[in-house]
Amino acid sequence: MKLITAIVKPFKIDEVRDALKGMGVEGMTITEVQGFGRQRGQTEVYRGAEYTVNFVPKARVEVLVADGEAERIVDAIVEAARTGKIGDGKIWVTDVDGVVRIRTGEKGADAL
Amino acid sequence: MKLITAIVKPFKIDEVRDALKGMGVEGMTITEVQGFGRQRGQTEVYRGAEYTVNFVPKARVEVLVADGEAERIVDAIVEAARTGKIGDGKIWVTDVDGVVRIRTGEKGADAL
Amino acid sequence: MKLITAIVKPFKIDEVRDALKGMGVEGMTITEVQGFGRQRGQTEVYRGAEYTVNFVPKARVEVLVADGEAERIVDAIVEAARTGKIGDGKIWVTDVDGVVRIRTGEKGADAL
Amino acid sequence: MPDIDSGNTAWVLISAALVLFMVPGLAFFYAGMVRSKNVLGMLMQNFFSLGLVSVLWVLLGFTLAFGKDLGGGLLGALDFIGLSKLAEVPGFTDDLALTIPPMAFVAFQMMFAVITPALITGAIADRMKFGAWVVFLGVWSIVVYAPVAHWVFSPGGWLFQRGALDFAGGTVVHINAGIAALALILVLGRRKGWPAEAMPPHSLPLTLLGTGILWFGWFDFNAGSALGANGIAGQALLNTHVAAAMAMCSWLVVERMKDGKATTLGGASGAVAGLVAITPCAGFVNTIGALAIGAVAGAVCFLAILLKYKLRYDDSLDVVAVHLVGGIIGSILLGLFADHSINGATGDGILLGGNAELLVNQFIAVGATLAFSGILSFVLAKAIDLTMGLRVTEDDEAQGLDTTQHAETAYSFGDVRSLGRVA
Amino acid sequence: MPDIDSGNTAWVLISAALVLFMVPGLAFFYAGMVRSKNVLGMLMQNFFSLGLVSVLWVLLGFTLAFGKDLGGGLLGALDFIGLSKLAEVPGFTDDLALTIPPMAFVAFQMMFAVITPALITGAIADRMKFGAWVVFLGVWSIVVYAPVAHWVFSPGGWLFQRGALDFAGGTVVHINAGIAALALILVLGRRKGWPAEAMPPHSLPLTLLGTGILWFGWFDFNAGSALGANGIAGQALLNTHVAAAMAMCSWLVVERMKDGKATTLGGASGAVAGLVAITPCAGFVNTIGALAIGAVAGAVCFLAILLKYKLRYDDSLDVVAVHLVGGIIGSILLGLFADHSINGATGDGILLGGNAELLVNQFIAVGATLAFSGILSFVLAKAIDLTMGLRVTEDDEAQGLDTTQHAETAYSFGDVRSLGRVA
Amino acid sequence: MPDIDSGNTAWVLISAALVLFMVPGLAFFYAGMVRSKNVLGMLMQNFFSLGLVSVLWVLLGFTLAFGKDLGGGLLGALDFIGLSKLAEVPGFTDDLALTIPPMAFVAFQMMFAVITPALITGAIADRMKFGAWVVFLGVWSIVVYAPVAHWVFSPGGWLFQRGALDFAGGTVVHINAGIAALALILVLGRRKGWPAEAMPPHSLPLTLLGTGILWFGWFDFNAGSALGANGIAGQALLNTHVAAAMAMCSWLVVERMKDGKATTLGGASGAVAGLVAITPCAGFVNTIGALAIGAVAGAVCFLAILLKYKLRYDDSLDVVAVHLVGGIIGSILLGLFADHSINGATGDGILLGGNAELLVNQFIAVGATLAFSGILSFVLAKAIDLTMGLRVTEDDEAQGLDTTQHAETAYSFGDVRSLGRVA
Ligand SMILES: Nc1ncnc2c1ncn2[C@@H]1O[C@H](COP(=O)(O)OP(=O)(O)O)[C@@H](O)[C@H]1O
Ligand SMILES: Nc1ncnc2c1ncn2[C@@H]1O[C@H](COP(=O)(O)OP(=O)(O)O)[C@@H](O)[C@H]1O
Ligand SMILES: Nc1ncnc2c1ncn2[C@@H]1O[C@H](COP(=O)(O)OP(=O)(O)O)[C@@H](O)[C@H]1O
Repeated sequence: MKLITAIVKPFKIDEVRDALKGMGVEGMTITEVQGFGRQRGQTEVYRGAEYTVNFVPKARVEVLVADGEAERIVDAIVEAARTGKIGDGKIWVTDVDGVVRIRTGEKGADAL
Repeated sequence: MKLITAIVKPFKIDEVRDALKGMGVEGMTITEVQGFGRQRGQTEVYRGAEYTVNFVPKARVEVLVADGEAERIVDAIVEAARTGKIGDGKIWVTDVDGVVRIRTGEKGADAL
Repeated sequence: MKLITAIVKPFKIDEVRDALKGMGVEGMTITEVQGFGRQRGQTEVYRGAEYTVNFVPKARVEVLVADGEAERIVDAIVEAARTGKIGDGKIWVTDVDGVVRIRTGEKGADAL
Repeated sequence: MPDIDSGNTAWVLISAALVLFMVPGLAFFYAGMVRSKNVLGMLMQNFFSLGLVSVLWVLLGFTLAFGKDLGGGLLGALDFIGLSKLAEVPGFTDDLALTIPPMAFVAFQMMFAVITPALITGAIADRMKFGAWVVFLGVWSIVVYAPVAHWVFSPGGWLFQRGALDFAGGTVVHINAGIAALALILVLGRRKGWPAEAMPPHSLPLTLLGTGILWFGWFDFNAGSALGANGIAGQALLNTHVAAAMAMCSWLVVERMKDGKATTLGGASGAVAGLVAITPCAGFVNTIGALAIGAVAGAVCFLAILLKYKLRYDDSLDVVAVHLVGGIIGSILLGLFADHSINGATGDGILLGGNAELLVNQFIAVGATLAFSGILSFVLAKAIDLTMGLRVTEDDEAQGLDTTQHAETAYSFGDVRSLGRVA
Repeated sequence: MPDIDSGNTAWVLISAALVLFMVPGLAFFYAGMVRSKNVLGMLMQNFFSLGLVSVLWVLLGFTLAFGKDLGGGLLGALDFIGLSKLAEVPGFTDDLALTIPPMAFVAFQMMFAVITPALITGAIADRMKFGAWVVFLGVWSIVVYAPVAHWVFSPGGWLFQRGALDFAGGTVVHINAGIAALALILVLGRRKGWPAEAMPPHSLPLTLLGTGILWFGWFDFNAGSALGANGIAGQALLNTHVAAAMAMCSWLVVERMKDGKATTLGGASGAVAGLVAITPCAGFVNTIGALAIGAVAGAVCFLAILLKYKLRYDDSLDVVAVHLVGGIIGSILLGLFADHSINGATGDGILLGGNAELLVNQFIAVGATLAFSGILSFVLAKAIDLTMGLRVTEDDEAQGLDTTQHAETAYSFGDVRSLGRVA
Repeated sequence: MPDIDSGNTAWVLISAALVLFMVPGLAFFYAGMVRSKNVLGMLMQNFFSLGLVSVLWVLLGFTLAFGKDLGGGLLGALDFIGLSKLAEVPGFTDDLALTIPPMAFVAFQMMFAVITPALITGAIADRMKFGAWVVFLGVWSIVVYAPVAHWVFSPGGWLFQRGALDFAGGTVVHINAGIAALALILVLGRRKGWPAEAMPPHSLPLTLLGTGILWFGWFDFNAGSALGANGIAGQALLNTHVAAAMAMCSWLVVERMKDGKATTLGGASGAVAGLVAITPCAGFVNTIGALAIGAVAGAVCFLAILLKYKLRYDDSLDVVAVHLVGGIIGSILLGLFADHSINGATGDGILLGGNAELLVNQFIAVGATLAFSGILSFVLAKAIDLTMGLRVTEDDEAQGLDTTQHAETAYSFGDVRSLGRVA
């Protein structure tokens, strides 16, 4: 079992979700996060003082998938989330020992 | 060292926390997240237009535990978080290389 | 590739960020979370009734780093985030199979 | 009959507007205190009173309250039904009123009828079916509010005749709503998790906004009840403010002694307690009297809150402690502080050398309101509970009133939360 | 000429203040409904009308609207330019006005000029350049608003002369703004993602706050138009409230039948629809008439919203359905419900046994406003679009107006979000 | 002595209500600008002024300000202590006042005493102990405010006698509070992290709500100071609005030139700057004068903000730049723009062909207020700092005033955050 974590631009969430749905991925979990990276935060003005916001709002997507599927799903997310502009984000994959569905207690692939 | 991540219904947080406390787990970290899965988001009405919210509010629980304890703690969370209704959520376990307590610099199990 | 996750006090974020920048770490992702641990939540008053808040606001920092660098970066975060008071938080490191930069599709260390 | 006085008319009209504005004010005062999943439920219970009760008042309420007395001072006749033939018998409370157009009086009184049942919503927070509230609201405004208004405000009312005094609604508005709230929650029951689980206000700024609007509107709620722009109105306005200010101070002092902190909610609650207590007295007492009444109200209402934890009734936002207790404090203290030199319509209270007659009448008025409103409200609540049911399901209570009763969410700040597809 | 009457003056002055307060009210009503990235954009479009239009009104607008008629009742002369020589010819709408100081009338009317274009902002939410709005706002208030105000409100105006009635702005304010909004969005186009993507209100409490302020201010928007504190003002105030209350009820009933829930936004929208519809009628109809007009407005305006989904125009916050349709309902129904016994300035409407003359005049007034405002607004929008461009870039629309147009963020609740370094 | 005039009375009473409403308005204007951990601290500092200062005003403040002059025009005697024997000597500012009930005047003036120290809170945001503020507030309102009010507003005051003019509080309210704010922050010191760290407003909609309420209330703050509903009140109201509108425009123009964007906070700040500057002039200048004063205030107050970055004093929410500078602008420009034809109580200003006498008197009034209030406020701040301490601990500042001073949290939106157990 693999856990795919993707940091994407918030307004791309819907496209990512549709892409995953298209590949039969039944679920995902989204967190609103603040990102720091090459993309600079926007500049705001407060009564004559300009300042740069340090962080950029991003969405963090977590998807549990079967080992075999990880690669193509990562590719699908890259596809859906790309704008080509700086700040598109990262995707990383980690190994998962096991998964349980709380409702049924099912384990492993059946839990997804 | 293992990291247990659980996606549960927000109003179950208190019960989960009590269950873990009961097992001597000293700490946990909660994140408010949006879930997407079999459970449909609720339907809302906006001036004559009905729409379905894509995501369901969930709580994401992270608990670091010693290797040996992972299983019984997962079971405890399943116990505490279950309502039997769709949308109860998932739990997954990942392996952790190491843990540090910032305050003291203690490492490993002592850091918990 | 390693993923460092740190739970720190929110007002320490800026210092952590500066520390990482100082070490040439180009990016990080922050999540606002609620922590539960030895540190008690504050006591509030509501019309004659006192109550303790169960959770303490914390910031969750995620940083992807090359395998070799993990240790010194963990030490740097410990340095920057420490106040010496209870509730300073934890840091843990997990192994990452791979990373992709969405914008370019670059993989591995180049993606950071 | 005297001519219309443009100054008095301007005063009563603007006063009607300010009392109207108190309804949203009350809605925010309460809505800020509930959890974020019940905000709209609370707002809607209040706003809808503006809709339903206003219409009922035109059709039936006004004439029941201010129509020619049917006998015994118990109820008004139907002669003003649909606000017809108003020119004839305004049914105002004194000659002064004859210097303003009837419709100004109707509108001003209508706002009292609207806000009184709205006060009840604070007690029933987070657990009542919207449909059940609509029924309770409509029936209560006709069956409970209109008669009590007739008793006290109409020249033909039996309490008015007796000489019981209520400048702007200590009995009619606050005691009436307060005891009804208590009766209703006895049937409705407690919120799930109360009192063990903390249910902190989701937005104190919203509650303070409501406080500001209420304070502002209360100036005219009380001073407008003079039905003219004159010295009594001036004294009433000053007394209203001074009592609120003093009550804020005394609430905060007691709170700080007990809990170690002076809270913003405490400051707001104290002010409202003072405004409630001064309501029956505003145009009858002098400034020092107003200070004293405020000081008592702030301290006593704070302590009255602790009762609910002892007796285990879930008066969620403390309608009983603030409106019922505050209303009684004001109505009774009037018997001590009434000042003939301020307003010729009253004799002196006991502390100013007057006799006990007024005090006795005040007790009678308080008792009659408690009994009548308490019993009828309880019966009404029971009846609704047995027929359509008062309370939402456990699941709906857990999920909150906003989505379950109104299919809406109060706030959508995040980028993700608000994503959705139109059906 | 009669002396200044202090009561009438107090009434008109406080009415000017309440109408001023409606502008923030409207801003919050709208801002609560947009997504959290466009809140400031909406607020600013409204608040800036207070700045720009007020200045233009002093310099030019007032005299174009209320100056001596240039002939044909089409426009006022420049004799009051810069508000000079006002003492001479107040140019008020009737003798009564002569009992208030000219500047009180000027201020009261100024607020109408300010809020009318602000109504348009609800239709253009989330996508118009601030700079383009500033130009549209300024030009429109002079080229479209001032003439229509002259036609209807000035004794010299051709519709006034014809005997078309508009107590407080059904044609001048609501139809005028409503049709202009429609014209503007036809040029501006739809929001990206509309209608498939749900765009739920980011803060319904903010919208209900706006509703409360609007309702409060509307009392004086309408009753203040009596220009005195008298019986007509009293009736107008009562009618205003009653129509809003009834419209809230009827909107909610229809909504509940169609969508299964009574929403808080529905309650608020219904009340506003009623307030719009009663505006032209407030001082001309009796209480029952007001109830009827409210009942019609609540139901019809709700159904009118569905049009935009059919015809695919993105009237984002339903300015057309509420203000255009509501304004037409009121202006036309006045021909049926006008009551001579309420106000000598009108004959009886058809339902009260009057002839059709008034109804005909109302149709003419509605038609003339639709044509004039619709065409000029469309041309103006086109002109701006072709020169400086009306619409923000796709990226800016995705990121939101707040950061892209004003370099600000509406809310910073979190500890992390607000971290930043001063340049 | 003339009879009570109901129109004038209605006007002054409603004006008192609107000025009261400005206090919550100010609280929200400021609270929106602080970070979310300090919202309640700011709200409470303002709301508590309604409590404490009102009570002190009744007991002592009014008589010190408006009692018979003790000699030299420096202070009022204690004859009205506790508001006793008011009928006798109203101590009003002119005969006109004799047409309203004394208590109306007392209430109206009380609101000025309440809001003036509240203005100071904007400068001390996020770092002052609540207890220390309470002491400063109470002492300042008696020791600083009351005397200055006597000098300028009381017929016996030395500046009044000299012929210095202040229609509604340019010196008494704005310069007085502005210089006191500067003195207090010099003792209090800067917020930790300022100016390097950005501290953006946590809720601009809250700030705009405050702006709307302030603008609304300011109409009566200024026009109510005519103490009657008459031509001067009408002109004052119009001037107030026009100056605010013009100042909004000029602030935004300068801001856009300097920073490239017109911000909503800029629009709001500009309007407030204009309202401040017109305050001393409202009933003394003509409409064009008001436009000019607004134009100057908007631009100059914006530029004045930059001073604090140069001089490194942390006037957190720009009380100095807006109230001190704005108040001086208005008080001095009155010497240029005063118009005898608008108000017989003044001669013409220099630009209208008058002599320099008024201008000189204005300089004296400004200078006297700066010196008296500046010195006493500094001494008072020092005294409190040396005894109980002015400032919260570093940890408390980091955690925020809400939890540390009031044991409350402003907002609890999430499901998790609000979880807690009752002790
Ligand atoms: N080393 C990192 N660890 C964790 N998250 C990162 C890291 N680098 C970047 N991110 C996340 O990815 C987002 C985009 O990265 P950025 O460098 O701005 O653009 P790009 O991904 O196009 O290079 C950041 O806002 C941050 O949330
Ligand atoms: N593949 C997945 N990866 C990550 N999170 C998931 C996945 N599937 C479901 N979830 C999370 O679990 C929650 C519950 O899942 P759902 O399918 O709705 O019900 P159930 O867990 O009872 O099958 C979802 O809201 C989502 O947050
Ligand atoms: N076992 C755990 N698993 C996950 N997070 C934890 C765990 N223990 C503590 N934390 C996180 O670390 C934070 C600080 O822990 P706490 O015990 O309060 O202080 P300290 O880290 O100084 O011992 C907690 O608020 C929580 O967010």
